[in-house]
Amino acid sequence: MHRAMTGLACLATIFLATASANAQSTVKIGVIMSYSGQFADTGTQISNGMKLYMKEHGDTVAGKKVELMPKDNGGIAPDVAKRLAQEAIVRDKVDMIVGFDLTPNALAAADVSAQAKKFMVNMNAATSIITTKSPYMVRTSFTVPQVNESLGTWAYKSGARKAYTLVSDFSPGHDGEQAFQRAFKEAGGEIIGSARYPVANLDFTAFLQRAKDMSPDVIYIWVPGGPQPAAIGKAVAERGIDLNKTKVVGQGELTFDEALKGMGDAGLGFITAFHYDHNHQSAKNKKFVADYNAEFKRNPDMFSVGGYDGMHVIYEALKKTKGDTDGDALIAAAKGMAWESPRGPMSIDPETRDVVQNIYIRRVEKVGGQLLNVEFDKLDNVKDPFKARMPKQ
Amino acid sequence: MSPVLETRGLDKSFGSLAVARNIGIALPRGVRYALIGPNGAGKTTLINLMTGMLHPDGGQIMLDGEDITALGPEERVRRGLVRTFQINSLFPHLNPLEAVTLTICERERIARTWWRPTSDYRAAIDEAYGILDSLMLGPVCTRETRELPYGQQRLLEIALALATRPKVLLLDEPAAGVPREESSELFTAITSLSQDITVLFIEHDMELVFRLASRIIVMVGGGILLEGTPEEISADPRVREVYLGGAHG
Amino acid sequence: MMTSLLGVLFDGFAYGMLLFLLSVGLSVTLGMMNFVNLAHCTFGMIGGYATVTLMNAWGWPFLATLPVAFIAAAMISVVFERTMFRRLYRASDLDQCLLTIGLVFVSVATAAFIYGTIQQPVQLPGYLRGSVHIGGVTLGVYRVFLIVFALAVSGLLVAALEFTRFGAQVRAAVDNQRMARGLGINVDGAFAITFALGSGLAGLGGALAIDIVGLDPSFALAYLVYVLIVVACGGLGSIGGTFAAAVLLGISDMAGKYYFPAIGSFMIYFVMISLLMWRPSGIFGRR
Amino acid sequence: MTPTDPATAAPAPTAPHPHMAAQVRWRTVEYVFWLATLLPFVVAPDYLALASQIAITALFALSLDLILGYAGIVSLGHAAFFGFGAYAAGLVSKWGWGEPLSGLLIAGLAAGLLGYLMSFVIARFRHLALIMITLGFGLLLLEAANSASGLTGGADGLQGVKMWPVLGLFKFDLYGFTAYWYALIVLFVFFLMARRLINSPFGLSLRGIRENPVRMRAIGAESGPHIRKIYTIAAFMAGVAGAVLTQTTETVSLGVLDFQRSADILVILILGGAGRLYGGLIGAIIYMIARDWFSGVNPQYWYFPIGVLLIAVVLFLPNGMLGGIAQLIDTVRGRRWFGWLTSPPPWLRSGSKP
Repeated sequence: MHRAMTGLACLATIFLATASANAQSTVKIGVIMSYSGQFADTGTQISNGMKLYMKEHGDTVAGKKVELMPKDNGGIAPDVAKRLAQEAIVRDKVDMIVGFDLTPNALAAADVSAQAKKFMVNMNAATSIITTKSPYMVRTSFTVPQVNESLGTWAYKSGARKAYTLVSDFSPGHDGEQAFQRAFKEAGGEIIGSARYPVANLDFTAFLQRAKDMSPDVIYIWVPGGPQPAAIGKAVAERGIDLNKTKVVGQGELTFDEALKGMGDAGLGFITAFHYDHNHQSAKNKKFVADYNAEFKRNPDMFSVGGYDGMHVIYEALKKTKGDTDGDALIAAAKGMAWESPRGPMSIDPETRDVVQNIYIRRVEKVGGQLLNVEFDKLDNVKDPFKARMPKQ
Repeated sequence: MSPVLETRGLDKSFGSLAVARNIGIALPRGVRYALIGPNGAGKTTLINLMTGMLHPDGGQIMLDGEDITALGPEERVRRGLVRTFQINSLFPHLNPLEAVTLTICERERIARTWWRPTSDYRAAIDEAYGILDSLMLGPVCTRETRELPYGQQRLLEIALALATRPKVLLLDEPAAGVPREESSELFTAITSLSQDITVLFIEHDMELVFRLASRIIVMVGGGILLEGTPEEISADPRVREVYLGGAHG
Repeated sequence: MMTSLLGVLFDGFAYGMLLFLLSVGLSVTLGMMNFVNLAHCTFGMIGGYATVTLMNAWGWPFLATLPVAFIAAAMISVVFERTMFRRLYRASDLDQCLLTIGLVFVSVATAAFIYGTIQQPVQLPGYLRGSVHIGGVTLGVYRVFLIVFALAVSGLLVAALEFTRFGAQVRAAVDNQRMARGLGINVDGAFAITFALGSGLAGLGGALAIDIVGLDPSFALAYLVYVLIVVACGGLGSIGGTFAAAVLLGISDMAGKYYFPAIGSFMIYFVMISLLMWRPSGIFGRR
Repeated sequence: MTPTDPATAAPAPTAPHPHMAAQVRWRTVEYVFWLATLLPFVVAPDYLALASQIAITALFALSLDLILGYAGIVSLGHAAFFGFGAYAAGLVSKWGWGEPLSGLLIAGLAAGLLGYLMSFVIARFRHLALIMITLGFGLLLLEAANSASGLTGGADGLQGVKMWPVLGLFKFDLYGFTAYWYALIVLFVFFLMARRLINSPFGLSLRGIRENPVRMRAIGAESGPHIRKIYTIAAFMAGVAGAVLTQTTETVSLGVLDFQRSADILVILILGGAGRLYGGLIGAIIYMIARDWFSGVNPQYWYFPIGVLLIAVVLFLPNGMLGGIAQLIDTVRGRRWFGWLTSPPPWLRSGSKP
């Protein structure tokens, strides 16, 4: 994998030198996300997803060779993201910018996309407003309200009346908290308490003890991934929270694979809402998971599928435009595009250019000795509810 | 004539160890005093107390009749009570000219200026060079301090002190570590200082002490044993006893 | 109210123990040789990866991996010490910072290359999971284990320093290096051993930390700040001080999160700043 | 700062005035350096965005050099002022005043004020306590900015920063043309100021504090006011650097206050050589270009070569790039022509050892 990256990068450099000669026959894609630092694994998985798609579908589309130019954003750094986007367009003459693991970075690059009229694919960053910042942007991941409002609605429907929320103290966490609380209250539930934990927090015992002391029907937890979900799972077990009486629910990151491995049986019964899991039952996904494992020796996750579907949008749009990389042409081609993804049916909302997809409700169960997220309910074709509420321009 | 520097009943102890006991001395203007005593007698501690580097547990320090006990070291220096260090305490990467100019700028309170280059202050540089030249440091004044031979560094210690325009100069073993033939030169420089300056120096070489000091203070075990002219001191049996029976020869 | 207080104290204490194991080596080596080793947490990371590798690749039981985590970290640290660090004992501390931060960068990249950027899972044996209830207080079994283990290790450490000849040499070297050299103590040798010991303890801390805080290549950088905070608050070269500071910071961090969740993240910095303003050389610092 | 060879200087009657004046004089190397900063416009017009961020980093490093290299105050929280300036500039623009130059001034003043307040604490501490207190304040400010998401936008970053054209004429363009010359001019202006400052009596006193704070007291100098003053000035400069970043990228996020940024700038300064005025500039150029290059070649593992670079510099070029290279040149030529570059080698043994 490493060698492939290096090789790719070297190739990229060589191509750069001969760029003018080949300009007509290649589509250059600037991939901007964190390959190093705290969020390195996000970048790795997105990039794996993209590479798998290219392996399956060839690196040529509409008669043009597709060439990725990866650029390391190194964490939360919109200034760097903006510079990388500028450089990609000005120096490397890329035809589109894609990737974007983090909201601030995506927002900063969106300015460049709008200014330079370049097609942009947001493959991960999930804050709702991002797609409004550039008319040339589509998103292939999900939005925080899309998942969490679905979860809030579902939680009330399943019988919970009193909820406690615990979220990471930064904007995506606040957004998740707001979305869940809004939907839960609109349905008729009551929020009996809430707390925000520090972003770098790694020991959750104190917070969960506090939540337990208030005896809610449901504890909503928002974590951004990393080592925190496992820590939460362990703390829930340690505090002796009875999952039959108190549901522990959250966005999909709470029960990621690594998290489940780390928390072990403590995670049994956690309920999460999400748009993708490698355990999603469909032929398309089975093949995707198998290929992914063959290629990268691990399971795909939501980052991978964001990258995979992102490449799909790029390939299909290029096919429609017959290789024309003009921003206006590409975005027109992408609007309204619908297809069968490993995550299930999905489409690009022609109005908002945002993702429309099913949101699955899953419970952690033991299947064949392995902890898996098992889907047991779903909400079909969910649009980003935040944008639905926004006044039409 | 009233003393320029006077201490009254200075006490200081670290835990149960009394390092200064009821010290009362009075130095008249222009006199060259030697402070002697065996190792551990509290000589350096006394200098630290007088210059404010240590706070006394009790007693008073008067400079020109004013009580300076509560003042910090910087303020005492500004009022003319200045010391040098037994172990060189210089500015290794400044050259002597810069170091002395720095001292003069601080004294003249122009060290706050950050818009004019130092080279504009010709008077300060001239004065600095004058002081260095008087201590035979003129030819080396643009070499970094750390590159100077040890003897010249000792002289620079004194040059820095002089640049503050002291009334009282407390020299803590100014010739420590300097070969004997050079230390004589060094002390000649000290004795030829302006007669307005009162000098108190710590020194172990008794020959130098008796040759150069006009009065001598003997300290033992944190207290003053006696004070007098060289003749009185050399005649006193207690001093002989301290030095013959003590650690130091 | 009382039980929640007890629970918070207990959890904070356990967290403090973790901080103590990670930090104590740095405190002693910094106090002894004035060597600013920002790569200290790298050794914690090495210990962590040693445990993960043994458990996941070779199926070793968790407890059996702990000595290996200690030894792996200690041995690698000796290699670093002999080949690089010792050249810089007399260099400025800025150069020491630069060298060791360079090492951190290299180690982060190496870990990412070998193990990937993924969060390393570790599955504890059953007897260390779950919780026990004592007088209405819920105590995590792993935390009880952590506390007992760390207390035993610190007991051993203190005993070794107080009652052995080697310990006396180390104490002398921390107190006054020049004097110790004058007395014919092989300060460099004593330092090398202390350094290995301290790094080994960090390795142990890293291995024990996986279950509570996880392990990925950014560990070497992420925990640096906390370790520095503990070392500064404890006072250089003071084992007792490091212990006290680790416990104080662990408990205040936990209590802050429980009682004032809104300002929970400020707590640890706030405590550190107030403590250092009150005692700039740390709780038991001498200088 | 000895421009003349001592061997040749000694026999001639030493002239104190020319010696002092020579320190202020511009050297050929300096003219060359500043002319070279114009090269990107001609040679690498595609790299202007990177060049502008290098200039900003250089200004930030220069501000740290004033307190670390000249006054001996080691700070692990210098990003606090950079970030404060960055947010101040962003907020001024967001609230409807997008004029860059006045925005720069406002941001600088805001950061300077914060620096002035903090300097009262800073001046009382040294060594490890000082380092950790600066680090603590930096992280507190980061947490505060995160909590005050109503004001700062939290982790999403501040939205709605729109700059007007510089002097009403030059828009910040996609190519980074305006951004680079704007950042370069700001850097140059503050460099001139810093250069002036270190050659003044005040600069001399700062070096005295760095070399020997105990002796400063014994010559009747109070270090406190000096430290407060330089800390305020450095905070002002760091704030301006942050503001330039905000203005040229029209974004601000919590990253500007990160511990990582404080640590990076320290690494950059040491890499270039602290206490040398050009150290921070050279460090910024080398580090940023190396980083851009390494991460371009391999976005995942570029930490490795960067780490190797740092280790190599310490082992083979002690005193940073500038110091090490100057020493090498001198060794090769057997003369000390570049003595003025090397002048403060490892002073920290006696100075700010924790």
